[in-house]
Amino acid sequence: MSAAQDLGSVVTTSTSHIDAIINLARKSSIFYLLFGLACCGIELMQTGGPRADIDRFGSVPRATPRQSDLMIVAGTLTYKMAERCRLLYAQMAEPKYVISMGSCANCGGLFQYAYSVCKGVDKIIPVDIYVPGCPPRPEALTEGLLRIQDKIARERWFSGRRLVGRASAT
Amino acid sequence: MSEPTQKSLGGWARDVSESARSLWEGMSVTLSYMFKKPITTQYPDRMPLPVVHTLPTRYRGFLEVDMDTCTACQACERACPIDVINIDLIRGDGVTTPKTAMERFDIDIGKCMFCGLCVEPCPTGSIQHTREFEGAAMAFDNLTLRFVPDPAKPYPAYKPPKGADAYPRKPLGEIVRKLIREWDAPAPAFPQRDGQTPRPGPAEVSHVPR
Amino acid sequence: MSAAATAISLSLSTIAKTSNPRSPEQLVDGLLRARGIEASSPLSTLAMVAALLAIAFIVVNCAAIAAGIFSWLERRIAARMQSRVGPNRVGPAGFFQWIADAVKLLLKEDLIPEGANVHLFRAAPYFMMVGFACTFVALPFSHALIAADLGVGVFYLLAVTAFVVVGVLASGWSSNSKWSLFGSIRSAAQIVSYEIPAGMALLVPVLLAGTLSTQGIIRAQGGWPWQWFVFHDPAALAAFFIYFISALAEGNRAPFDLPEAESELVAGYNTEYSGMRFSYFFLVEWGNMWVMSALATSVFLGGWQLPGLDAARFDALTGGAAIGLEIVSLALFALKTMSLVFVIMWLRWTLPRLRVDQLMSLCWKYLVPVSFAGALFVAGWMLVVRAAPVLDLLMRGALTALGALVVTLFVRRTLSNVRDVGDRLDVRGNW
Amino acid sequence: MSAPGTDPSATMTSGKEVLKRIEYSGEMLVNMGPQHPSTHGVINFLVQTDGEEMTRAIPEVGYLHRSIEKIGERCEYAGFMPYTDRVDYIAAMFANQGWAMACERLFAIEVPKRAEYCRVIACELNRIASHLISVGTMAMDVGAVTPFPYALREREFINDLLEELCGARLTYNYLRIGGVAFDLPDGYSERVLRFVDHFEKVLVEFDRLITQNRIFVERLRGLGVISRALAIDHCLVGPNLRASGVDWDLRRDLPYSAYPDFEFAVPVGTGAVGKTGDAWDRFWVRTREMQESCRIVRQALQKLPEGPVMAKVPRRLKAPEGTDAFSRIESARGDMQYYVVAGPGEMAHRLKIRTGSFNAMGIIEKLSRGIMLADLVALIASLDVVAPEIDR
Repeated sequence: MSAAQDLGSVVTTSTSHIDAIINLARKSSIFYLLFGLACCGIELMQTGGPRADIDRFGSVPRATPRQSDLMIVAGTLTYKMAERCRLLYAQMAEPKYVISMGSCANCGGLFQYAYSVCKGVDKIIPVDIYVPGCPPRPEALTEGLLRIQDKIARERWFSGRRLVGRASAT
Repeated sequence: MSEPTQKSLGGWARDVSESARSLWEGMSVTLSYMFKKPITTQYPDRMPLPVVHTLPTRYRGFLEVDMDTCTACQACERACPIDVINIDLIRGDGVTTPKTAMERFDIDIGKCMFCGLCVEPCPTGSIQHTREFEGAAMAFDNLTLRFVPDPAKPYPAYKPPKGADAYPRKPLGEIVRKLIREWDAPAPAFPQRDGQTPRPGPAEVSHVPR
Repeated sequence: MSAAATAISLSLSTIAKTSNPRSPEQLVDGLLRARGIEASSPLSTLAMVAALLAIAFIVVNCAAIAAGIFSWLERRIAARMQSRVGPNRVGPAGFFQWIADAVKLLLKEDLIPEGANVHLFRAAPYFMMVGFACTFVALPFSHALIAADLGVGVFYLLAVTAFVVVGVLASGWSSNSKWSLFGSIRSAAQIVSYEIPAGMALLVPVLLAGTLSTQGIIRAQGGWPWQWFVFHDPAALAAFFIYFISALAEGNRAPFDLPEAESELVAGYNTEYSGMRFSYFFLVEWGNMWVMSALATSVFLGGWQLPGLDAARFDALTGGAAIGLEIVSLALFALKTMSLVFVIMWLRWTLPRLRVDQLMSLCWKYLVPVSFAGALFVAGWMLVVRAAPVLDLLMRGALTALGALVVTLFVRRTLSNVRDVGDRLDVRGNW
Repeated sequence: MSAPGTDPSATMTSGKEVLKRIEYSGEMLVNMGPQHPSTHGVINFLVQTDGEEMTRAIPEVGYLHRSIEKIGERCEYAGFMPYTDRVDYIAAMFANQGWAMACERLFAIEVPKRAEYCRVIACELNRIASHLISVGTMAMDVGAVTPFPYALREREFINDLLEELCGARLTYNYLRIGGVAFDLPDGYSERVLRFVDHFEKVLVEFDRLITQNRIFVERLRGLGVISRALAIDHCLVGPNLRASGVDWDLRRDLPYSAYPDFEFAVPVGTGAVGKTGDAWDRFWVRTREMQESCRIVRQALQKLPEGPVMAKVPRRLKAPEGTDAFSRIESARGDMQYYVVAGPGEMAHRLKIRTGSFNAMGIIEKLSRGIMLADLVALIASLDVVAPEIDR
């Protein structure tokens, strides 16, 4: 074990400690964009409401995309809206995350045979977490947020190695 | 736009007193909530009972199929308005191989609308809504529940005994919980450089009691 | 507040040695003299500059930290009022939430929209920061703890508070967004209008004390409630409320939060800001609560005055007693200010927002006439009191009793509210 | 409306044309929505303003067009039931009921009495939930943040009750053609009664907090006054119509389901603080309707008859091609109508849903002239438009 390797491991450990602290801060303060499109938008409101209270995890709604870290696409995305959705995503500041909430956002859901509905948000913007449900309970959405937190907690700022994404189990 | 109105001194004073009264009333209401217990259920960890157990029995969560009692009648597949359920059948000769077997029984939970229409026509109660609802996944394909894990090993169809009105069934939610946990496998460690021993990743941060 | 504690410990050791430093200059001067350095030497100038820089550093950090803590406090209080829990995951009761927010905002991308006026866009948050931090210079914290006891303290405070509007206007105009423009123009109209009633309301304590210095005004009051200026006479009571309302409007707090009305203008003048620059705006908003409450406390609520201890006797104290009472006076001042801050938050989560024209009519039709009449009344009342001092005592006593009565009735009303919806009092559950 | 030609601005409707004219007028065009905190879903408003004062706001709809009616023509009658949930997601039970009643008329199915009572209980609970969202968001748009969480809190209790009844919180799919899917669970009526008792107290508190608040009243009185004639001209329905002083409620005037059995008042706007038909009246009518719903729920639980909850319904629903049926119900947003023409096989040939929000949307342009920007959000909220009901 050479001295250089020792030094390297010390640097790695200390940077990973810094990473851990930074990630703790980042994951505890996820502001989400108010982006209720349809039915899921009501459950999104309920999630911010008194019963589920997503504010416990430091997540507050912001109305402007510039100040939000997380876009919760809640509801059916029509082709007319898809354009705006992409614009809003582009307006968000890095680092940004996307939760696709509910069946309609996941893949078109029950409106997948409709001529006017976009078949999934992931056709438009990259999605980090898919939450199943139609609409998902507030608790299910909270779980989605916790998954985003997990994802943030694994990211690297200093070590130079970034999480590429969870490999598909299939 | 309200046009400017000439107010008498009495009206002016009434305005002030009305404002004071509404302040009095409104602020006492909000202050009273300061000293009441919030109704929040602190979802994942700080609650006496997991949410799943507090849900009513009729709750329509993820669909679950008990393959041991599935007759492969495909009634649920037909009932579904949006083709969430996919069943592939193979037909044997009935002598050396079972008459009908299923080599695929997929429920795309990411597409499902949880309406319960598939549950109603099921003759044996094999397909049921569970109370599970936590299934956030990072890949959309993971949201497909595969009740026949290996297409090479098809599941034979269940033959209900004559005149039976009750059928054995595994405890509700058990199968689906196992399947969800499978897709929820821990993330792979960070990409390693060549020649290094894999270092264990950071401790799994999971608030969700399963 | 922790920075304030640092500041105390810094000065405590010297306070014990030197007698009654009234300002940092005197403090540094005394220290240098004790070491035998003449005031005219270049070393002395250098030391003075260094001391001022250190004080500026402490003041800015104190302001920022206070604002950060208020952001946490506001979220917790708002949550409780809405029958929620609020942030409770980072640290005990979520106390470190504001640090998490700050770190995250620092790490966010700093976006500048296309078509924005880049230089103005970048500078606007600093304008606001400057206007906000400058107010801390003349704000008293305790008997001795004040960065600079200016002879024109109140006037200075009014002047630099209005500096914030430059930042708001610059941010709104440079963003190249119509929502931002709406917000900034609203803010400009609002702040400029409400300067008048605020100034006239502050004239009342200035008249009563005969000085513009904040410490001087506090010294003219006493420790007991009936010695405060707020209960001096009806006009002073009205002036207190007028100042409070005007301060809310100047600080863009609800029900006057039109510049950033979330349901109308997406986020008002800061719509296009992200990351660190956005955090400055919020720092200023929350920090301003301290500023306006501290000013109201100083000029109307007796500031740091300890009940039963005359200011002159306080000056004469030395040694351990001086340090101990200094801390007590600081705590008392903080307590009074925090209760006003709580009221500001409480108002925000109770009241709907006014419309622009109503905002203006409230200012010009209600607050301005009353504040002018109040100033005149006080001038007359002072003459009356000079002729018959017993009237002064009676008036103060009656107003204090009235205040106590109102508070008691309000508490009873609130308690009956708790009972009305079939709930019980429970402050400990579900944190 | 003035005749075309007299007022050039009266004839323009398309956004493009507005843009063209604004270029020369020096006015400002603001795009409000589709992602805006107070547009209640995805609706776009082209707001033509002169500073704070607006010249007009032109609604642009279609951001949530999900072609539900077309799907209804490609779907079996029973299979369409979950889609109706999404027609009006805040008051899904009513949309269910409209479809169920249309189909029952098409196939001439008699619904059992107990099922009708179950429907009434579920619908009235849902009406409370829907109005809570409406009044809560309205308070929030005017700037009072706290009433909205209170409304959401009460909604959670209703959601719990409905979840227990039918298994879902928002998209109930509770009604079936010929009855309801489930009977009331054990001990349900006690729980509902306990909620109703609690809720009536909360309503009083809500009134004290916001309805009678001076600032709130000042913001809303005289805003967006819809006169009786204007309301009828624009085919407004439901609370919006009643706030204008028109005493018309389908539950009482064209009784359906089990409503003739109950006694309830129909609150009508009186202009208590301003003019009849202003935004405050619309708010007030909704809060009173919640009270009346509580009364109906109480009576329904008291008179609940015994019996089955599902009629005998043929396994394959089929009607002669070309026969049609029509149903009208009083939804939370007013008169909701279903018109269905039977097609060959087990599907409808044509399906039309008439909803209240679409007409309410149409009146916004007229009311928005000359009001202030801050009033526009209050106006939209007071009309209680829901995006999928407009676009379907």
